[in-house]
Amino acid sequence: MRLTCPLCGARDRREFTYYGAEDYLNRPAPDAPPQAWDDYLHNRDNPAGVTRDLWYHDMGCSSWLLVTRNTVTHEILAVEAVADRKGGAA
Amino acid sequence: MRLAGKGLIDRGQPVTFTFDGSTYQGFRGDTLASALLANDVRLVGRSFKYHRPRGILTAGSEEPNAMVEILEGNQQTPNVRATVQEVFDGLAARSQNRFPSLKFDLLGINDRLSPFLSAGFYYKTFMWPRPFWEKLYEPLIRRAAGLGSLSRQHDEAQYEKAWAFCDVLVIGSGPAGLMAALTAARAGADVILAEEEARMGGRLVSDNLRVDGQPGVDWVEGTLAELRALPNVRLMTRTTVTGAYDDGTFGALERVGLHCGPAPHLPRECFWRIVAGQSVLAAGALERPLAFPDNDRPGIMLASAVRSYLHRYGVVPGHRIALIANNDAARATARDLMAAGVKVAAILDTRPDASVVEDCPVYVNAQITGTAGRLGLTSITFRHAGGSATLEVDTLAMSGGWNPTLHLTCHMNGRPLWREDIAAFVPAPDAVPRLTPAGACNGTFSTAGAFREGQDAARRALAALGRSAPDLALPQAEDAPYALAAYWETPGVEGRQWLDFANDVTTKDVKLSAQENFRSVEHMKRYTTQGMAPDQGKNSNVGALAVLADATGRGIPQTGTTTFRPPYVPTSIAAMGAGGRGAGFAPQRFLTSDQASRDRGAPMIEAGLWYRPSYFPKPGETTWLEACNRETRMLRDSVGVADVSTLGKIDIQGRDAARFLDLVYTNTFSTLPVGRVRYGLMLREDGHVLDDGTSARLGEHHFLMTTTTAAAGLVMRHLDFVHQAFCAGWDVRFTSVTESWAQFAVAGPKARDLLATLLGEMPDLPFMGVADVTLGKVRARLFRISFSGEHGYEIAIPTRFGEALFRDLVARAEILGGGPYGMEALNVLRIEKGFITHAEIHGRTTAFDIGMERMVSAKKDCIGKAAAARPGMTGPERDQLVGLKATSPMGAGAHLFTPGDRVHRETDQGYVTSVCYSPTLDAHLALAFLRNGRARHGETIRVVDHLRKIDILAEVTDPVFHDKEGVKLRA
Amino acid sequence: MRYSGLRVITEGLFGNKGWKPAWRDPAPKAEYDAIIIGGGGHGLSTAYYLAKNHGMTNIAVLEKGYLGSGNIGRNTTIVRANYFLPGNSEFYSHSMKLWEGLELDLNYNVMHSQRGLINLFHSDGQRDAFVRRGNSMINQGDDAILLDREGVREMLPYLDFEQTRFPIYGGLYHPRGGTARHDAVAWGYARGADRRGVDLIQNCEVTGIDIEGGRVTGVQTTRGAIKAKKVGMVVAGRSSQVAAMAGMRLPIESHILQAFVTEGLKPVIDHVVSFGMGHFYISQSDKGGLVFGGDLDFYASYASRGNLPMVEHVMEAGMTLMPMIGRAKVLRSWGGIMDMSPDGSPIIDKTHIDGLFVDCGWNYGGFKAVPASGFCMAHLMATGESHPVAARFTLNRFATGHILDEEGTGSQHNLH
Amino acid sequence: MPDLIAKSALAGHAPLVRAGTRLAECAAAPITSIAPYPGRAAQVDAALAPLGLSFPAPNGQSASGTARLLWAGRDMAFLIGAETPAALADHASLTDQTDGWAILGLSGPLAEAALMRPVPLDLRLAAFPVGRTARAPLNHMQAILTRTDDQAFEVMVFRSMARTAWAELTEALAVLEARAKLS
Repeated sequence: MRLTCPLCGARDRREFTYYGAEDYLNRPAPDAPPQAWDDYLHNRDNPAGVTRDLWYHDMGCSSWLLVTRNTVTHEILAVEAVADRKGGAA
Repeated sequence: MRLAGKGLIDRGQPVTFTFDGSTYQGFRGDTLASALLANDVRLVGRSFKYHRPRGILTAGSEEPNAMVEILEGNQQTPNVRATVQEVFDGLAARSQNRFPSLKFDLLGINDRLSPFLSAGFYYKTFMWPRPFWEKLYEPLIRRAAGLGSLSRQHDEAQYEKAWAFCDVLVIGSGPAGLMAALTAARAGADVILAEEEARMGGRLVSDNLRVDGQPGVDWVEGTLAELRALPNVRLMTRTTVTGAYDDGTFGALERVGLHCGPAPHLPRECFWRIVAGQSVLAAGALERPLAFPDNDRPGIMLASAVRSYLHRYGVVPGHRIALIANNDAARATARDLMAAGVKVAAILDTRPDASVVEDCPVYVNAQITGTAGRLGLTSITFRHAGGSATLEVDTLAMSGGWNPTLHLTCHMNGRPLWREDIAAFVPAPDAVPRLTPAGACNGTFSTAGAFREGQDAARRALAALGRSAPDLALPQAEDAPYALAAYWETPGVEGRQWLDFANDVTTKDVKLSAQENFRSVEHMKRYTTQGMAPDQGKNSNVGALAVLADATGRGIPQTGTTTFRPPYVPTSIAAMGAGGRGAGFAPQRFLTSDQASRDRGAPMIEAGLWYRPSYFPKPGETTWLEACNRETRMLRDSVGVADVSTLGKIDIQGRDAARFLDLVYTNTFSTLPVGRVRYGLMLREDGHVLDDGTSARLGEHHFLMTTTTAAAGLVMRHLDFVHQAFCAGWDVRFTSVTESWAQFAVAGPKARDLLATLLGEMPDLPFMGVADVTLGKVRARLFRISFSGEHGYEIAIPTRFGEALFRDLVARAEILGGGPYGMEALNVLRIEKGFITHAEIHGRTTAFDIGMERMVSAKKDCIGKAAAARPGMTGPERDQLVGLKATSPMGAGAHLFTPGDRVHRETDQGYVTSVCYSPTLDAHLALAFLRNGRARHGETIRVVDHLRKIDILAEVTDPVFHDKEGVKLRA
Repeated sequence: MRYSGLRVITEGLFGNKGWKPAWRDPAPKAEYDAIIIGGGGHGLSTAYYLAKNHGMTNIAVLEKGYLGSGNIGRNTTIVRANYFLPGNSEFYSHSMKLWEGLELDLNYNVMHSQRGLINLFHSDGQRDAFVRRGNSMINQGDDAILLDREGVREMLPYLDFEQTRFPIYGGLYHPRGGTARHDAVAWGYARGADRRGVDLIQNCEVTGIDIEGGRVTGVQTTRGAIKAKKVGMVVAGRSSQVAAMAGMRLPIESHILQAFVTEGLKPVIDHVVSFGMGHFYISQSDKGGLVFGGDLDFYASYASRGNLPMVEHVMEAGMTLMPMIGRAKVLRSWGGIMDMSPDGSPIIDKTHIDGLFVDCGWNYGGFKAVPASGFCMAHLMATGESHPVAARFTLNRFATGHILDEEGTGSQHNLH
Repeated sequence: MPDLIAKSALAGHAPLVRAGTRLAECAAAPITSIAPYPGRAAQVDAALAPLGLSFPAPNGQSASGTARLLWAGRDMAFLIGAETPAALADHASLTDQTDGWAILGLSGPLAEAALMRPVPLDLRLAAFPVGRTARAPLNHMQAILTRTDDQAFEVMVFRSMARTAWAELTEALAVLEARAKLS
């Protein structure tokens, strides 16, 4: 599998560390109800198909990446840097 | 038998080799199989289950029978295909899976017992009495099974792995592959042409084919000459593409040094990772055997293999040969043999309407009903349109048609499609993205068709790459239609008809599996083991499927097919694991003090990837404990020096740096004054402790964070995530400076004296203070922090001066009665002081467990705060950090019980994490997690370590044993 | 028909013509007392124990492919009871006891081989963690022995004790650990369930779960609607999709675990060996193939196939630990789809829908759990109460923080 | 006050030559990491202008005289061979990395092939031309690779792992030399 890092270019999967689903980006407010934190930390759509998940280019530029890809075919549909993502960070 | 003047071997280079102790001669270019056949050796192995005599079936890597063991000692290599292994001077090959000899194998008895050893018999017996399985049945089965043997010695040979990138990867160098490569190469694309065999050309060099009116071999040589001259082409022979992986990545195995004897640094094999923009699969096709009674005798071979041996090696495998086939194409075998002057006894054609016009007898509607010859074929018996007959032959060439070599197209879950006209599976379109099959592997069997498809595939690849294809005329070659009538087994006869030669699976086994309702093709495969042998069903899958389809009354497409998985050919662990041997498995990280520690005889132990000194032995000390006790006392009494450079160091700068630390630490850093250091606790978002360490404020907007050695990388990744995901717009940047600074702990009552002599002027540094200092012209940093509980410092210096400073510090310490100390003493010192490490922060620990819940600031949010508030994360039912004190040793990993309770999981009260003998307190100490432990200080607890046979009582205490008030620390 | 050595001989004498189908191929009925979705190891054992322990025989197992087509058919066949956290400890201990009587119980030789399992450790810290584990095992009533370096050398002389990157300090030896023939376990339970009247329905994919007023009423399938008041979802590898049919979102992420088998070799590895530093484990099958594996591929996937980085990592680990296997040739690699839970421990629980039960989250430890998982799931489905040895495998433990995290890696699904 | 002697990461490793390709440790030069704060690109470039440098694009570098500014990852570049302009401090975090890295030079006809053993990058000249730089693994180590000439590369690895990097490149060269003798 190869991911195209927006900074480094196309790289082998071994350069990246996977974290998990995009859910981890949507951190609830500190006082959000327990259900929100349970969903944030644990519960997942886990689709057989297109998903968005988080990868870290730790053997490269240290970017966290938001990857859109298909879990059945392994096709990579899009890669963007988490820090530069649409909607932006806090 | 070798024919004069035939073949592509180098007759100028004779080669001497042995098989089962007998010496033979071959020529450079021979495979072991061709050389053995040239020497009239037919019996080469025994089958897996019934130990039946077996010969050479094929001329390629799909060989199921002719597997031998070569070389000796730590070079011993089992299961080598005689059809792939090239001969070289001194090659010693042995047959395997036989005892005492190949000709007389005691386990040949299994063949007689075969009625009782049918498919799946072992699931139905050997159940009683229960202990007999491990003691009797299983050892017997294990000894009988298996093929070759590993030497049990370390494989010390050289292997390598490498990367290659190209625009177009062409897999296979027959007519389709060569045409594809030539087309792509002329268009200027970077081309890799990978060929499994030592010689390029595929069937063009194995058959008597003509291209543009010339011998096929000549066209191959001409094309290769052009390709070799092009700078954008890389020709890789002896290279099997083993797997198709995502995004144009392929695995490939190159047999680098296997065709010659071992040489220094010469790899046996290289495992390639090839990344291709586009690829063309031109892997050809594999001829199918036919099933008929006793179709597995030495001397019964694939028709195409007979032609390969004839044309490539100038070898004919026998003196009187017959051919059985269900197609026209195989007849070339008989014609080529006759042209070479070899006697062809007959052609048996299974088709009723086949032509009878040949220069030898032809029998149509022929079906073989039996064969004879214990160790090699002597005759065949068959029925045909006009009756039945027996023929004395020593060789039978057979052809059941061809299966496209589509394996790679299944590696990404592609499901092949059945084509009734050729009675074979072909690749599904686009089964592997950006890969185009061409030629025989695509079900197109004529040479002209292969040229055409090869060129088309290259054009398709070039178009996808945005390149225009060259105008290249197709060579002229035979374009005969592939006339075949499916034929799978001889109907209505007794006797066993082999499908899977390597695993001894017969048509009866397949029918039995259907009878027992193992009707799914996967059930049949698993129940009979058909297709699970070293050839992975390359020779038998389609035949078995046809028999199963027949037995279940379904068609072949409805019956389905099993999945081909990588690797295409069995691939050595050593090749794919090249570089992993010994220290190569992971990088080694060395401290600047490494040599200085070794000079003092310190044993170096692994700490993650680092090597750290365990202790520094003195003359007269015989155990590590003596040294450790001395070093501990030394530090408590005078001064010790330790290299602590392995701790992670992260430089954090920016106007939002303090704010950022407040987010990642449970406690507050924005209030920390410049020039001061604070202990910080970091949680994972799930509320458990991630790491701890100190952070120093070097300036208003400048911090230096310290992590544990174990979590340095983890913390950096965590900080990067928190920053990029939640606050990318903040003015904060962090950079690892772990490697930039060597850092040494100097601790003990005389630490200040030592540093005063070093620095000249000792800065007035409060406990948890930091200051810049200079050593001559070298800038350094001095921290007043302590992991030992003593008055202590850590001094950091640019790494290039690390070794010099360490040696200097140690020399100064020794003048003061101190010296260096290692990991063992460091561990004792921190346990005495109740400091935790990753023995305690093991990933299941909460701030509450270690008594630090008050360090989770109520005034601010931090990572992990919300999850740490879950009900299960705090409370008296949790195990809490305590100290244990005893008069005899305790073991880390021991469990705790209330005295009087029975020892059982249900009464378990906790466990010990760290232990030491404390020379300071002359007691055995431990840190432990105890159920509701903070409320139990002063209690007596039972410490049970079954494994180390320790069962003692200990006193539960506060985890800080030494200088609880911190008087020494602050002195 | 009963299997025995005598039967094998008599059938052999008469051309093996008398062997009966191992199970029937019934058409689905309109209604059952209970339906189990998933004809893998866990689903089949659930059906078996529902019939055997609870007398529920009017039940069906619905399998979208062929019986045993999930992870029971593609794993490294290891059976062990070496967990240390309460919750896991008693469950796997129970499973081990069931394994030890399985052949006679099922009248099917699943080739359960208690050849012993050795977990190697490579530092003092790892030793201490394994001692804690070993003591837990013994406290639970199972077996564990601490081996020092020489003890390991005696049992596994072929390891590299000199040059390997992470020296071998010793090992935790679990004598009752071992292997079993994976397909046979599926077939044995299938045959056992069928003999007790359970309908095993293959090629029957569940496409919907019918729920009325908070109660389950049946399922929709590719072979029609089937009614049932009790439905168990036992579909590791597809848990999220099936649960989604009931409107549930599970704490599961699906990951690939690759495994490898070599060509047949004469006996050379007599135990199950696991390499603590390299995430590598190996045993040798009765047929002679070395069966081994390592870590997950680490990214969510349903592709049933892996990628090269993990292949190479596993091979490199093998080469540093036991370089004698260098010349063994890998015959086949495959990938199974693992239900990864956030703490690495499974779920056997009721759901918020009456009559709907879930058995999932086996991570990559599902094979050895097959007997106890079915046993406890059957108990739950039959009685409505959790079996005591599976009482901590609840769905809500993540929300409450009662985590069963043996690895200590936290709420990151792929790290367990 | 001690007179501390500096020691390079690969002190004691003499340059070696295999089949015409040379591996050697490069002389150390000051290295400063520059990590601009968000939105400060213009100010950073202005501060770099006196050196004749500008902040490099990913995988690139900016060079002037003996000074180089090498892209080194997300929001970071390494200034090599020059003092850091004081004006940068307001706009970027600056850390001294001089001691953190070992620099190996690999030059000669086998250089590219040797690197394409441990490095999973397309290093063909067309894909990785002279002046190109990349953060990429060297087997299991983080590294920064720069092509300095058609047949020459500079390889930076963390100082503590320099000996491992040396050993792996040495082995790659030895294997290539043995292969060259084969045919």
